Amino acid sequence: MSSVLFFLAAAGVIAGAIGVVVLRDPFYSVLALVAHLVSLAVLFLLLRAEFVAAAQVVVYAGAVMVLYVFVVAYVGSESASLGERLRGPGPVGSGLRLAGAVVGAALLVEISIALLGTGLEAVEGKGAGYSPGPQTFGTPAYIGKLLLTRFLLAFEMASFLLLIAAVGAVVLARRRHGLGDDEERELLTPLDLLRPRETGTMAEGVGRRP
Amino acid sequence: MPPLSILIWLPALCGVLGALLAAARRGDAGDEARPATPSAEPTTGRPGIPGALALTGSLAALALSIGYIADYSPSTHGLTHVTDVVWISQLGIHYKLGIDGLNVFLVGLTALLFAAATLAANLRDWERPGLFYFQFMLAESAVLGALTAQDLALFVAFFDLMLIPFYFLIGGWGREPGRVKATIKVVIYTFVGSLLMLAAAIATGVLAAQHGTGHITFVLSTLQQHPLGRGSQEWIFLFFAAAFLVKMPAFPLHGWMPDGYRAMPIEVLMVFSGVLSKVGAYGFLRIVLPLYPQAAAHFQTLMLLIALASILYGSAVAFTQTDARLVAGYSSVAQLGFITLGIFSLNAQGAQGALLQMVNHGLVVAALFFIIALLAQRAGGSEDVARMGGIAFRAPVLASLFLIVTLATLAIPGSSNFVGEFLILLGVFNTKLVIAIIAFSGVVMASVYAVRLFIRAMHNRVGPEVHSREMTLRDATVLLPLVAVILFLALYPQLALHRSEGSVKAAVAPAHAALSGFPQASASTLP
Amino acid sequence: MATTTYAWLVLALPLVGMLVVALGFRALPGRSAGWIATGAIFLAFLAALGALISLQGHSPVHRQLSSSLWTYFSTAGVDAQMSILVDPLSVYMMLVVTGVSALIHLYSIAYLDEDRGFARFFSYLNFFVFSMLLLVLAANFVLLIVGWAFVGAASYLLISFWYRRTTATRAGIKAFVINVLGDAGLVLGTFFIFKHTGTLDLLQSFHRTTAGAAFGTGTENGDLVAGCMLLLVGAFAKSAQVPLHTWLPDAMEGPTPVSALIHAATMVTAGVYLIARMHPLFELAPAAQDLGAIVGAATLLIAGTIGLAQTDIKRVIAYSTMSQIGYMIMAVSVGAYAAGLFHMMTHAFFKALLFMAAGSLIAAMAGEQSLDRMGGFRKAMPFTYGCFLIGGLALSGIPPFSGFFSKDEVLLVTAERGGWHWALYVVGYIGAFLTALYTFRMIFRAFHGEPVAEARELQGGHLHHAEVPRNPATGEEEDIDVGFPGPVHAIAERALKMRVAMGTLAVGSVVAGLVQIPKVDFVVDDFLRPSFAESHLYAPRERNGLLVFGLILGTLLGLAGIALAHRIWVARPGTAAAVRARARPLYLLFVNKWYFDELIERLVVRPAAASGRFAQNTFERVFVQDTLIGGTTGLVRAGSAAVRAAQNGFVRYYAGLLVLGVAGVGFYFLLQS
Amino acid sequence: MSIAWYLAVSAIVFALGAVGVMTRRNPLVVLLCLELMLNGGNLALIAFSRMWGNGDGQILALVVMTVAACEVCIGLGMIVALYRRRLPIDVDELRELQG
Amino acid sequence: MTPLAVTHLKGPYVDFAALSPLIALLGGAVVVLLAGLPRAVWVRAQLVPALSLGALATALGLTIWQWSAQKSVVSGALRIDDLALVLNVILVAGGACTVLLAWRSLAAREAGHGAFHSLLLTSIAGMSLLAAAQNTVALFLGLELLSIPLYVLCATEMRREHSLESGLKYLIIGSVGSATLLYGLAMIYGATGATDFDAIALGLSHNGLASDPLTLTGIALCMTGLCFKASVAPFHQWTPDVYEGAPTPVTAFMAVATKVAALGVFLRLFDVAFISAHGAWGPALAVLATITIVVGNVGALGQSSLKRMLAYSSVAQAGYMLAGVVVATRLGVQATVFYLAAYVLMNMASFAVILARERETGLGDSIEAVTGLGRERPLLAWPMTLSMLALAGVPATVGFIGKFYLIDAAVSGQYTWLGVVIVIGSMISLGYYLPVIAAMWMRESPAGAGRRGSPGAEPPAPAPGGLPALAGGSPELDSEPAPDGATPTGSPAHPEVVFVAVLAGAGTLIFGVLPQPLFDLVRGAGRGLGLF
Repeated sequence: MSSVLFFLAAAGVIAGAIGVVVLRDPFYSVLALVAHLVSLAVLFLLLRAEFVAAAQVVVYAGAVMVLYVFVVAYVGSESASLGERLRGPGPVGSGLRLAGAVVGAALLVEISIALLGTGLEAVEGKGAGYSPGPQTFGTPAYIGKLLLTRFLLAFEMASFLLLIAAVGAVVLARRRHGLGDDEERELLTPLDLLRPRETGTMAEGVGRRP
Repeated sequence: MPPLSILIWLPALCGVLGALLAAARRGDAGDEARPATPSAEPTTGRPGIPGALALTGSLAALALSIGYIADYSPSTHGLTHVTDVVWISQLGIHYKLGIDGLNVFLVGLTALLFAAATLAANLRDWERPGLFYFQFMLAESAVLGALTAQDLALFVAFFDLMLIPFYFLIGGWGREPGRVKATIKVVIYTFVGSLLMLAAAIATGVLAAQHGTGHITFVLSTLQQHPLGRGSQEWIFLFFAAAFLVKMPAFPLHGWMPDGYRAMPIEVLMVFSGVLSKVGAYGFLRIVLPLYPQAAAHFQTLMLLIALASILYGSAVAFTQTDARLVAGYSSVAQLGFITLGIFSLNAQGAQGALLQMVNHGLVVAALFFIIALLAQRAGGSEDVARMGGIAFRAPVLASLFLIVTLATLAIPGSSNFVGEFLILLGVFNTKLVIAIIAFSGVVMASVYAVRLFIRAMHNRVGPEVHSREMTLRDATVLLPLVAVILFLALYPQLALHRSEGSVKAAVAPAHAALSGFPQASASTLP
Repeated sequence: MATTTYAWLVLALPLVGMLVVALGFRALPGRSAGWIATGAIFLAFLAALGALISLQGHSPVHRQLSSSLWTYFSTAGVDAQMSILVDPLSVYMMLVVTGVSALIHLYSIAYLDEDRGFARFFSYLNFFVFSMLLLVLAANFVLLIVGWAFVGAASYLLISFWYRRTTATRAGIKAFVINVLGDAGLVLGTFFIFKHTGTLDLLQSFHRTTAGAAFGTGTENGDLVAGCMLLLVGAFAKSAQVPLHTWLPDAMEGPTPVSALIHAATMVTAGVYLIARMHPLFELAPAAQDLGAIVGAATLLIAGTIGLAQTDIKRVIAYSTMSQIGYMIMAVSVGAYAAGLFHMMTHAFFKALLFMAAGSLIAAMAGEQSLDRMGGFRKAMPFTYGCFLIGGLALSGIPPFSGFFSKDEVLLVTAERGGWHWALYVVGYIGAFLTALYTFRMIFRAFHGEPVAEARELQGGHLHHAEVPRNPATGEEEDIDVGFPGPVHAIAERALKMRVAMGTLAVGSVVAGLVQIPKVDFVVDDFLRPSFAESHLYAPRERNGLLVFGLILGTLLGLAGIALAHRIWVARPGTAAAVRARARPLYLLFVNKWYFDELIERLVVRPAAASGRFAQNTFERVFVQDTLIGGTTGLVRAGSAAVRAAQNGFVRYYAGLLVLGVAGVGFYFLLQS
Repeated sequence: MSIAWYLAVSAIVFALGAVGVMTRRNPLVVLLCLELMLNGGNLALIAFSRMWGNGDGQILALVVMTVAACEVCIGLGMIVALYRRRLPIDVDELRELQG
Repeated sequence: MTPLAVTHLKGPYVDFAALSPLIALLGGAVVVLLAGLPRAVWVRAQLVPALSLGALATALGLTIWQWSAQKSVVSGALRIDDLALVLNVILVAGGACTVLLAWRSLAAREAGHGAFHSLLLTSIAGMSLLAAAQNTVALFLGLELLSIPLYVLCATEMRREHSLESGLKYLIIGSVGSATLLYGLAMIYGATGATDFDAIALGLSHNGLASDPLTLTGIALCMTGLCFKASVAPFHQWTPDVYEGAPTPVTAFMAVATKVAALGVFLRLFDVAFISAHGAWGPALAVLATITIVVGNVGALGQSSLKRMLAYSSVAQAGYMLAGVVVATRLGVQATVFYLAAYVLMNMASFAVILARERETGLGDSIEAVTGLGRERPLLAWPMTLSMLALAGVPATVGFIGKFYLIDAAVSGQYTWLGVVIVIGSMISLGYYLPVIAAMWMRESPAGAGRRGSPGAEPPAPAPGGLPALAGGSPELDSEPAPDGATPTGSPAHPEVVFVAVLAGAGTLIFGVLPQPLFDLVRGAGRGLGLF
């Protein structure tokens, strides 16, 4: 039973990953990633990581992917392959296609040797002993306990990390005047030299505008 | 006598003061844009504050060094006037200075040449004089430091530091074209050696600490008591040799010399060629022979051959050169070859001669370069002997001084240089007969290029743009003291030899022993 | 005063004179410089006499006195004192040097009267004499070498005294370099000897050598022979022996008094003095002795033949000097010390005389030196002619002139050595014949025959002036400013000083031979004996029958030479051309000085210059700059270019390299497991 | 199923992500591929954590998810900024800086 | 287990004293962020930087308060020992300099002062977290906490597309690096089942795990990940592009701080956790160091952009410092830390000068900007000269002592050849440091440099992109009535920048002559590390 499930999920994981890499349209890539994540969550479940699996589905497949979709929609998916369409695979593109594949394969081989060639017998085993229960290995309570005791610091720092990431995102994506987010940007360009002082700067943003 | 630190740092102090005063006077504007290189003609600008300060500083240093020479009694062998404080305890570096027979006269030479050069520099006015004299005095301090340092790391530090002011001096006030390229070439080329030496020095300290002295230290006297194994001695020796040979310069590592010499202002060239090259040779005596005797004995033949090649090559090029500077430059390659020859004869006679020859050559070459500058002034600014000729015509005094310097350069018997060469060749003669005999051809060639330089400058038909005129009194104030010292040493070289004998013998002894006892030494180390 | 004090005075006076003249050249009024210099040398001569007298005061065994002023240098087992050695030999040399030099100084005052650089000339002259005296007085090898080199330097200065003449400077540097070569040989020889004797002091090293302490008792010690041969190199260079003689004829570029000084009294005789001084060493190294003798003989022969063909009057005299020095070298090399030194003295007189007369003649020719343009000056310049004649007769060894006795003495002792030395004996007499021949060729061509224009002008009472002064060697124009010959040089007939000097020498040339007449008196022998006390070759008193034969043979050969000369150049003019035509190859050989200059040019000068040019133009650029420096920098630059090329700005490319690096490092680690 | 299988899958995912980063030119997709790489790491962590039966691995995995989210935020922000500047959404076009 | 257990959940003991520097930094970040909100200009432009300076000062004070502490905090997540504290001091110093440099920078205005400074502070916090990390979780978090703000900071000067480009490049490559590191950590975890360094070290020392392929590959991946952060060749390629593209203050910060953190964690992870595998990674790291030294020095030759040149030089310097890690001795640790301190001084001086010239002349960071500086602005020329000489390792500068110390460590750690490589590297480095000095002192300043009349009058020479006035090398000129650049002689604009330059320059000189204080600072470092 579990093995069947594993193979299905694993197939889903790998298929999703391949989809992400090969699909032309970023929109489809996003969807492929969603599929990948979901089936990954299944693998997590098989590994008795319930909480992680749940977080995976909720946070990733939910929140983050939505963000992705929004951005793809905003930026416009067709602009993605613009480069390819206009200039073919690009200056180093064609070369890198092959080289990338080769290097990736080498990496894969290497890591597999490391992971499977290890002297640890446990790798061949099904994992440590496990008895189902409300607070046993992998359950939210178990994780929560760890997070509040041994990994308290990690917990706090992760939260701060999220905060600062948000700040960063705001800094990057905030609308700015004079940064060409309005459509007649192209017309504006030549006029920039004549532009009055301070327009389009933070000085303007904070109201020192003449 | 006051402690050595005063002697060392006094010039730098004067330089700093001068620079600060100049800056204060000029404000930080510095807008007056005069040509970067000073005019060849001596302008009648009275010396500014920095120049005067620098002069006083160098003269004070000269007085001090004379005091040290007078104070140094020939009977004492060990160090005198030792200053020894821990500089960096973690690295075991001491700020240890000392005077002994090896360096007392080189210190005197340095002080003298810098005084003369500063005087000469005061005869022209420089752009940004504050900076110029600051760098100049810093150079003097660094050289004096390198000469008196009794700690390996300290020596290395000073040795590298010496170059920096010269980098500025050449690049900032050198002769176009190509002064910047030249200065970068010079500094990089010579730094290559110095940095190798840095690694070797550190290795010496560490290995000594691991084998002999439990704690790491770089004090020479301590290191000398714990010689390294032969293997490490040998590569370390090679690194040091590279540094010193480049500095001298010796064939075939003299590639920086032509460009550098062409670019240097004559005052800088006087001290650069007169003093810095000696520091390299001095390093062999002070550091290499005592610390790595077995390696020195092992590589004796190699070094002798390099020296021989320098002699022959330098002389050969010198007597086809027409640029007066380069004639002098290549002649110093040959002369330094003689000095190396003497040092690596690995016996007291050769080393004594080498030491004496360092002093002599310093004096002679400085005077020579100054004279070349005077000649260029009379030959329409050209330093090409082909464009000179007949300058003696209206300048008998200059001619006779030049004659004396020339004869000293070719080490005519009766000059102190001859005594030096005599001892050097005698030393080599006692170890490697054939090399000595070949080296004699260098003596003959020296007479050719030196006299040729003199004749083509002073004699023969008057050159195209030559306006012969007698040297001025101000020039004489620079030149006469040098010539006077040359003559005095010619009459009484014993002054130097007597005082240095003990130290030189001590410096050479281990290498000499290693040379004589070499076979069984190697046999003992083989298994 | 002590003997050594006199000697120090002898040494000091010329030095003082030089310094005074040199430093005060601006202050000294008129021609006083010349008088000061001359006075200095004359006083030195008096002091030498004083030394002589006080030396004779000592008993013969204590006639080797040395005195030291201060330690010149003494370190690491090498000890050289500032010391002089006074013994009969050095006193003898002092007397000759100072005496003749004083006269030459006197002559020069008048001769160079109108020359610019008058003071410079006399300071040089004094320096020259000082150097020579230092050479003969030196008590150790170092000072000997110093004096030796100073002589060379002084000769350089004097030869290129007219320093704006390119010919003069070239001659000067030639002389200097060859002399330095000699110095080098001397120093190296000293090393060989020092290596064994362990001392630089002459007397000590002699003692140790003769005592067998240094080189063992047997002869032919390798190092000793090598040392002596190297000393010989020095001697040859100074004394212009084959093949190091080429500088001597060129030295004629100097003012004529200089030629007199160099040839007569001082420089060239140094080699003779050296061998005589080093006789304890040489006598233990017969090979070196033989070499010296052979070279001396060869030189006297070669020089004689060349002298036959030269036309420049001064050069003819110069070659005669060479051949005479050849006699002396041969003499001292075979052990005829007294004879050689005796010949040196007589030669000093008549050779100085000849040069002075020649100088006067050249002055009359307004600088022209070629015999071809001379002739018939007998009437115009009777005094000069007389002097020249006396000198010539003395040179040719006609009794009772001085040369007669000394030369035959030399050959006599040579013959006494027996064995192959007979060959030298024969050569010596051939040389004598040649000497007479070329000497009188010169005399006849210059003074007999049809008077040339200048001679007639002079008879008319007017000294000839060249309208445009020219360099007799190259013919290029000269002015008469500093560094060039003055407008006029005086002639003996018009300058008392010159006549005094020449007259004195003439008397000397006549009577000097009488101090040592065979079987009559042995002044020189006896005087010098203490210096050669331990020599086993020193001439014994009693002579065999060869003496008379030799004297007669010498006289006959001399006369024959004169007769032949008269026949060729006076009685039957034109014979010369016929001879020249018949023996053309021989003539070419002689007139080209046996091609020695060309030989040295080919073998030494050109290769050296070529190697220098190669080093500078090719090696320096290709190897030192391009290969060593350029190679390194090129390597670094190439690396820089590679790194920049890798930095192509493509993110994906960077990522690729990153992953590649990961893979690489990973594989390395996998290999570790 | 033995842990090894999971590990194999994780390796494949990681490698695929790497290949994607190297081959794709659209920054959006590059970000996705980075996610893939991180996920590969996550899977390995979870698998090992199961193997050892201690929770450290899962905690690290959670942290990684957070980090991934943050990187996505920043990355998307930059892409938006690029778009605002009318710059091409193509990493190969961004090569003003080189040499 | 019973639900009671949950209620009786007992949190770990948190030693707030030991954590205080970290807390001060993070708290400062929040405060600054809030302070950036009000509209008043002086609040944003002046108060915010002042506040962040205050936060840094507080952190410094607290660090000194905790001096020579030896505790592991929050159930072994962190270890506050001399190493951590020393690195804290260095980091805070670097951060303070950065704040000063960024005071009036365009980047801060673009990002909004509050956001900018809070990002900066957070990054510093991440670094000090990294420096103290004791388990892989904290390590990874610290790494991201330092990187993510940097990604943003690089991109803040959005008027220049270079800034954005560098940000994106940094993000992508950085994430790849993080992912690699993560996978390595995962493997280590898989091999040992532990995340704490001590436990990992213990596990590796047992039953031949140290030579297990899993472990070794894990170490390899970790190494590459960290090498990337420390910009060690061949993982350095982001460095030049990002350094050149980023706003100069940020570049300065990255140059010094990132190195400090990365080297610090190198010491922690390799010299503690992986020590028993030293035989395996030592040589590898040594080889990497060699490659780095060569590539960095060679790449820096002939660069016309000073920032780019310094980027390459920083690559080379990282190679030098790795030598201290490779030998894995106490001496090595001390040498590395010493050099880090020296490195901060040297680079801060030069970057400050570059920034000042950027603002004064229209020439950006190209070498023309400093040409003739010696005549024009000695006060700026001297620090630059000193820092160049120090970076080249000339005596009487702190760089010399640092190199000396490193070579000393290398030789005594049986890595003599590495010492020689360092020496050779500094030989090559002269080839690009000296020309800068030559440009400053030996060449006439180009006409118009530092003498530009009305701002934006002519397009600056190396105007990147097509938008001169927007993307010009001297953005200040069109946004501020700056006294600098306008006045012909370029009167000292931005005294705080000059102050930083002079301070750092003086530091390089003073500590070069009297290095004792620095030695006392680093002496303790490494005591805490378990391997000795």
